[in-house]
Amino acid sequence: MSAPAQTTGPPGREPAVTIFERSAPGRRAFTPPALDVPERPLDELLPARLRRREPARLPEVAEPEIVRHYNRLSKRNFDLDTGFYPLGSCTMKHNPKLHERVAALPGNARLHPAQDPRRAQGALELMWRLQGALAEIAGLPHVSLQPSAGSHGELAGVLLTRAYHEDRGDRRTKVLTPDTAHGTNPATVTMAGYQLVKLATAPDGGVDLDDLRAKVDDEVACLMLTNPNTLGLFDSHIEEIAEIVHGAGATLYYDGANLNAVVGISRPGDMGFDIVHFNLHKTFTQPHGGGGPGAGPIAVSDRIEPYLPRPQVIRRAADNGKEPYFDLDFDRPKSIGRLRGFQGNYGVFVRSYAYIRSLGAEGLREMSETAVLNANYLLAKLRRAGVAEYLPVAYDRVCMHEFVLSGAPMKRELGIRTLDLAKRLLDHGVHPPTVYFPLLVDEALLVEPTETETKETLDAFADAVAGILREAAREPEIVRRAPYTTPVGRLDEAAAAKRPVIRQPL
Amino acid sequence: MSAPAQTTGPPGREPAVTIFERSAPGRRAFTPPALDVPERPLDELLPARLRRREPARLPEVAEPEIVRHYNRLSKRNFDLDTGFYPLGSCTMKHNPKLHERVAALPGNARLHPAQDPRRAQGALELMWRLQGALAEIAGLPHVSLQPSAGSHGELAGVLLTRAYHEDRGDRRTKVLTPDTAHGTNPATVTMAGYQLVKLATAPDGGVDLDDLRAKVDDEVACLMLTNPNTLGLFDSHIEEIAEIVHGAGATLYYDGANLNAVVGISRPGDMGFDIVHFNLHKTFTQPHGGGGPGAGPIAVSDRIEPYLPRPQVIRRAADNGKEPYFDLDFDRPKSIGRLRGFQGNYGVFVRSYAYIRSLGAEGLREMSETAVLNANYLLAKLRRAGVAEYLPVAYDRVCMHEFVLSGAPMKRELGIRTLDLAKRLLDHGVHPPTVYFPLLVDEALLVEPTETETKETLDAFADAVAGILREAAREPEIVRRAPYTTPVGRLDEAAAAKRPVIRQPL
Amino acid sequence: MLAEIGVGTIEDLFESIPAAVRLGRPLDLPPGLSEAEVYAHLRHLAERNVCAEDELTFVGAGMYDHYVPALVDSIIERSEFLTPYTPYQPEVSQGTLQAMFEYQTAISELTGLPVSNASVYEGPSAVGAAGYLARLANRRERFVVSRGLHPHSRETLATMSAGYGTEVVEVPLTGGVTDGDALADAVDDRTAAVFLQQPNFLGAVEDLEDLVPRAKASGALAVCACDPIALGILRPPGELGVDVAVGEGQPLGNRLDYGGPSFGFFAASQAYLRRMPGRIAGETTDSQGRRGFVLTLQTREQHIRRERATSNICTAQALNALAGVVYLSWLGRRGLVELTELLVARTAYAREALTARDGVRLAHDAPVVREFAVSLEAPVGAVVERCAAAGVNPGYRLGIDYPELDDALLVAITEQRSRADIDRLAQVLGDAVAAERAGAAARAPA
Amino acid sequence: MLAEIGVGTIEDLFESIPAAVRLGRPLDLPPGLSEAEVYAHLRHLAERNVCAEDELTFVGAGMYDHYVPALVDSIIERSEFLTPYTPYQPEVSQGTLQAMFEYQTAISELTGLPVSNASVYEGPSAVGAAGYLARLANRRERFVVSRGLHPHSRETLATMSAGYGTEVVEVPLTGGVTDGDALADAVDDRTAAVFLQQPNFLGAVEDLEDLVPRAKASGALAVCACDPIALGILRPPGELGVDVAVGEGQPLGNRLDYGGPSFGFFAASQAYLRRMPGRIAGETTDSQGRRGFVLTLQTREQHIRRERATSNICTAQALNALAGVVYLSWLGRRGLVELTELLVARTAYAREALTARDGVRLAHDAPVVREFAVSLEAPVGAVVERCAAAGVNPGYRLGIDYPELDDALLVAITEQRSRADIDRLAQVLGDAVAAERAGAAARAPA
Ligand SMILES: Cc1ncc(COP(=O)(O)O)c(C=O)c1O
Ligand SMILES: Cc1ncc(COP(=O)(O)O)c(C=O)c1O
Repeated sequence: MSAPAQTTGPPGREPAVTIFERSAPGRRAFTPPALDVPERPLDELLPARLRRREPARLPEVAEPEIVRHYNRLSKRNFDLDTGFYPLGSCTMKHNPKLHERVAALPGNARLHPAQDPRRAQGALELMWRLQGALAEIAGLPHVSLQPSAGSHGELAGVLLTRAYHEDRGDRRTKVLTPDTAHGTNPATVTMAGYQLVKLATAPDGGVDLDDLRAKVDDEVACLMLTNPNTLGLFDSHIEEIAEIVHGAGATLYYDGANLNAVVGISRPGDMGFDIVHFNLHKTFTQPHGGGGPGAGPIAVSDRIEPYLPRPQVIRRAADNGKEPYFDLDFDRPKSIGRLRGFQGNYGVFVRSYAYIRSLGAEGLREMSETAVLNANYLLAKLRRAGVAEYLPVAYDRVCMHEFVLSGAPMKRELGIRTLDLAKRLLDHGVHPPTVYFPLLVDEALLVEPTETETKETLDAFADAVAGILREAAREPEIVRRAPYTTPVGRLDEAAAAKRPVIRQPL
Repeated sequence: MSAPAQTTGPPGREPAVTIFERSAPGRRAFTPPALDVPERPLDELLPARLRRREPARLPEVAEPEIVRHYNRLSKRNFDLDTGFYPLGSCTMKHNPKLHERVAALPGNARLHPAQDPRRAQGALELMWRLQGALAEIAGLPHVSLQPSAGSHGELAGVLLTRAYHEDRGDRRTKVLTPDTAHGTNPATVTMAGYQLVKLATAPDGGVDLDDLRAKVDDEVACLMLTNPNTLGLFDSHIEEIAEIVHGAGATLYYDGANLNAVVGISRPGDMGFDIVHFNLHKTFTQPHGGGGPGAGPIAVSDRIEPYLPRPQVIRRAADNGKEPYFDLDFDRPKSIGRLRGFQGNYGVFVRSYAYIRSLGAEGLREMSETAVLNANYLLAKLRRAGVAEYLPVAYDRVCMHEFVLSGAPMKRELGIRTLDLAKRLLDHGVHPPTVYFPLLVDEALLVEPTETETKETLDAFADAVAGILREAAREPEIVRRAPYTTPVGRLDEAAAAKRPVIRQPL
Repeated sequence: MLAEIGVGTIEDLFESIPAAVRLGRPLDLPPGLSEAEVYAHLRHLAERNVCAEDELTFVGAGMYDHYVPALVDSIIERSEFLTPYTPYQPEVSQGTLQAMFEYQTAISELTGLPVSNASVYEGPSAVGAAGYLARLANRRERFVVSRGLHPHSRETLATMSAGYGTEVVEVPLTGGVTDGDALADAVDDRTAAVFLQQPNFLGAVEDLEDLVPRAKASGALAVCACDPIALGILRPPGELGVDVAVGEGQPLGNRLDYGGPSFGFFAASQAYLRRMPGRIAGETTDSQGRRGFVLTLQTREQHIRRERATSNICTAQALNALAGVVYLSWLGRRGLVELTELLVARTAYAREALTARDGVRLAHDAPVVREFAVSLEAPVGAVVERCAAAGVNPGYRLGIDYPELDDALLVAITEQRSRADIDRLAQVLGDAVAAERAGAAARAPA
Repeated sequence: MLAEIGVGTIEDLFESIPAAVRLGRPLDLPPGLSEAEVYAHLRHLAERNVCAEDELTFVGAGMYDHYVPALVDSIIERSEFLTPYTPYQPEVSQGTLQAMFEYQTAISELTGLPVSNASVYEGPSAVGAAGYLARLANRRERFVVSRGLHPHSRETLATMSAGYGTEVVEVPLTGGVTDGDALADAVDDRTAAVFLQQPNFLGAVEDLEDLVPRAKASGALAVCACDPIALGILRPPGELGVDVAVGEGQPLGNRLDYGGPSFGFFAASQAYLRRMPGRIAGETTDSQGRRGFVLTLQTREQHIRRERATSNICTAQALNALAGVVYLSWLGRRGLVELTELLVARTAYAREALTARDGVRLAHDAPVVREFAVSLEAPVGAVVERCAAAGVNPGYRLGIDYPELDDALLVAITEQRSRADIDRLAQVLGDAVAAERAGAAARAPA
């Protein structure tokens, strides 16, 4: 017997109510400190014409209701600490709890960004050490921690390219990206004032070298690449690519979103890249927070260094033989300038630095080895589970940390789209892989297990996928109408976009 | 269409797996610091005959699995931050989040209990101030914070009574408790070496004065009372009771579990009680933690003071006109001695002290007023919702912070037991009230809403109860077989007790 | 596992990487440490910072030491909010999506503008993003910027302008506020947008009612960067014709964190709904008619529109924005008003207490909410050092960004700075100024 | 709401309280404060304590400064574990109940005894509870206690004995360990139980294999209080005939918290299953055959058995016990062994490093795991003060509880005390002793 309708059911399953709808006049959580200065008429201090007439209609709720409201909301989320989250290209690895503790130390959490550098030596030293570690990992000597996320790092990188060329009196107009590129790459190109030129992908999944040769010329400022690319494949022709690009006087940009595959094994700098961005919220465990925060530091070669954003964290030799000290260097005449306020997402730096110190040189290499091992194991396991017939791997090669399956046959034979499979996976208590990316692959399913998952978890995922395919063969309708066990079913996105309701009417 | 069977379903709904069952050889979360002292054969340091032959078979799991395991376990609990929890006699009020923050300050959390008092002045001052506040609230001058919970406070109280009498060469053998008393009262009486004598309850819900007069004699060491009692009723004859008890030379003990009704309104000391225990985890917001920690400080009158547990936190006037300072006083010749290690559950004291400072004198009184208001409102609301026919209030008087309903008519008329109602309430997303306590009331339902609940929450509860009664009238089987929406259904407690499996076989 | 894959060693899995680009040596990084050791190391680093718990600080300049309620931490630390990715699967992301919707509502209320996104990186880059919106909206190539705009915002706008191709001209301040006539002169029909800040960097409340119409006179967009706390008491920009209101969200329940992570808010009038950068949550229903929330209007975004996207932003600051809406719920409708009124009162008191000391004058007498500038008749750097030695951080040195204000200090007040704290500041600052002047007099030739 | 109730004022609801026992005035307590003010006040109090982050401490004496992994906090802070009551409704308490079951399993593994409850208050009261079990089990009236038992445990046992009526006699230590012959002499057929501690309060490992049979010779129960960390390397008491093993759980993932809350563990042989105090979780199945857990054997408990209950305990230390089992899972099977071996090695090193200094001798040379006693040829109090001035807390002054050891210091080592820390202790302690002796020599008459 299932629960009769009128019950609200378990927490997280009740109808959605917003915090504004929980508001009742006069309730409050906050009480201000008592007024301890002489009271004076507000009009004297702040003329009425400058003041609001109506208070902002914020909710009126007491602490217990706020706690329950967001607690219940939280139960409507699936999260990494609950189950498997093989979201390709996002590197959903475990976020060690230690990192939250160290980020919360008052010396970090309550340090004002405008504090005099002489009184922020611990923070500056941490940033300086992190810069050094990232430089070593990238194989490029200079690092700026300033960008706030990967896409912000991309913007920094392309602006650096522009500054580099223009400083040499070289006005270029185009930037190349492969058709497998992540959306932020082309969007960044436009934002940086360049024209986008797409490169085809070769049958082996790498850059089509002929197409590259055809399109590269002295109008090309930069080629943006991901390696391993978004197909989870390492482009073996990377040296040749670098030669071609550099030959044309362009820069080579490394989108570091897939760095998790090669840390301590192969370095972008050694591959010939001039500029690299890191996604600290991917490779270096900053929790994703439902869409941020992150950080997108960049590492660059000597020729790009003069243009790095301002300020830079440096170590200065102290005169009179004292200890060297750490400082912010604003004196950078060729710098492209700031990309944001203050010094960057320091809280993210603390977590990533803690991670690098916890793993150490060996641990970091093992991290990548295990990430690649897990991906290849899961791929093999899926094959053995017999899913290849409906979900073949898009490029049949040894993959790196992730791989792409194509749902095209599944769609053809079973009438099940990749989206349906994804939704049905939700009923199995796992988060689906990335779907419909990269665009190149029809009905794409991009699977990235990460190194922090166990064999048991990978096996269970393979069984779930195989089970869904069997189920689809029997009764496709079940899959097409999934999910069933989630707080809500499939949502009408078309209606949401047609008549957007993007705030609560009050 | 409901989720086909083979899916694990939403988090918290999957079959139970223990952390031991998740163990796999070689996995680990902890890595020890490197050995930094000269390595020497273990046998030299610790003879083999003293050492374990086999390591304890603890689980072998890495951090991500531990996190997921306990995260998923947590989703199998209902908690106060999720919904209404009117568990009578337990005072399930909101636990302000500030309290966890201040308890975690390193100066509190990492302070060693054996630290020299001169280097623990902040902690001792906090304890001293808390003692003062509790003394003022109890209306009794002396406080010991040592007991770890209410029942521990009871034991302290009865041992104090024994010490008090014996010090006067007066050997008494009996302790009185009303038949409405909480189980810890009689259990404490036996543990303290006294013989229990039960008192009847009068029709008005208070102590039967005739029975008291009949049973009180010079063999009686103490009367243990709760006021308001476990029926949620204030015994108006308290002065008379105190007179009778004191007349016989016995002490009057106040079980403070129900103090939430009268803080700042009426004080046990003023009622004539000699000894009081507080449940800091009830009245003073220590979170219950699924069964502790708590703290059960006691307040006593002058004549009991000499026997208080050792050590006492005191403020000493410093010689040479310096600031007075705080200290631990061990020099208490008549003390009953220690009841536990070190100075008590200090972390609980921090939370309760923060609470008292947040509310202040007025806030504390409002707390009790609102607790009583909410209880009477809910009682009235339930009546209006028409539940009285099946769930009459046991004693039809204005209640204090809680009230008792009897499910006897419901059982008679509808064949629904109080237990069934409780289980069905789970499907409505609320925690049921206390059931089958006090024993005096047939099919008892003890409801304590607390002051931190909103009118909306109380209304919803009344509607849920009324709805269940309607449902029961229609289709009793639905209620009898509830719950349906919980991680598991009704559990076989008989089997568990018959063939106890109380540890994992490994 | 290798057997299942059908390879002999892990090495085999990396065959696609040419030998020439293999590292072939261990990374030159220290070996791994146990958790206790990493904690100890980071604690020691953190102790070498002088944070707001170690000194009495009056530094603001865009980020403020407000009290962050414990309830905010307890919510954003829940793994269900902390660890998921951007909500690509709405059926299992209703928590995050509804919180975004609530956040958008709160920002819309504060700014008086109907459209808010779910967050951008932080304040200054939000200004740059507003510039890009204007650039695409009217294709003009010129930005007019008030010198009262945060120096970091002005610099970030310039950096990004070098990319999307706009020139930036600055309008001076007079009497602490933007010079309206100079603004009117600077704006022309090539002007894409005009950038103001409320209150401006010197703490002065701008007369938007006067400035905004002049800014928009020839079709430029009016962009205003706002202090979200000050919006609790000031006229909402939307009411005054501002097209795009942005700002630094840190004051809303986010810790200082040495500058980040925090969040930037971004709100606009209906006209720019489909030109917004970043994520936007919208309300809809599911297959069974149940209310739910999704990421909407995604055709604006990079993952769909790619090179024609309204922005390249992907990962933003969702968790920080969640802290923001939880904080605003904690303050509540009346609480925000009471908080801002307390700030106004204490700031007025501080302004008088400081200027009552010799050698301390107002740098401007424009109305302020929670921050103000004073000029010192002594070298500011030396005065700040004397204060620091006394455990007081008296404010932000305006000379860092404004050569013309090299003698000035920007002083911020929060609810955590009591009257007693302000009196202490006045004492310490006054004494420091006096000491410096005495020293100077002594050094002066007779 | 008053209308719904049918009264005019809140006052009316309190009519049942006689005027004579009404307070009739406001409580004499300070007015309420805002959250920020309370936080500031408590932070200032906390800063007046010298905690383990402020000094290099070697104090143990029953509670140890082990590193508490962040993962433990993150789990016990989840409101689903933090805020519920004792699991009276198993259908919505499976998280707590299963955690209790896992905890019981871990304690059973550590102690080598089949039966564990779900926790009692803390170590010393667990000893008192064991006494009550023995008292009820064999109705005898005499306890024999090793002087190596923690002084707090001995005192607590005495306090409770005054209630349930038992006399307590003590057996001395020789060479740092319990005198076996004295023990044998003390035990008679009136002896209800014999109490030992492993390692004992001086850090010495007792030879339980020899002592336990003598303790049980005439039918008494053998009770042993144990350091749960030391049980990672020592013979489990259950293997050696101990009937009841108890102990202080703080070292297992619980903070110091100035002494509490922590938890006490309580394990026994099968014979005493139905005499156990406190909650016990048991495995069972639900109506649909699904595995689940419940509180079991409740007929032992006060709420059922009342005056005939095996104990009066109700609220115990569930959350602290949860921290314990999470910590043990974090250590893991091999980790606990590696941790204890590290402690043994460092402790041996510390013993040598300290006694290498003049005026510092071993107080006993019995084998130890993680704590040891040294005798100083200088007044201990003065030496401790000198060390404190140098930022080192050298250990616990044994003279507080053992007049015969007035010259002795009890030194504890944890994984947070590195070799460098130990060397520093040796330096500072050695210097302090030297300085005191020099002073004494100077003061001494020529
Ligand atoms: C391949 C690739 N490049 C760039 C990005 C953008 O990174 P961010 O979200 O940090 O801006 C992503 C993020 O998903 C990505 O997967
Ligand atoms: C009336 C009453 N007395 C005593 C107690 C025992 O308190 P504790 O659980 O803190 O030992 C309780 C707890 O439920 C109670 O309700």
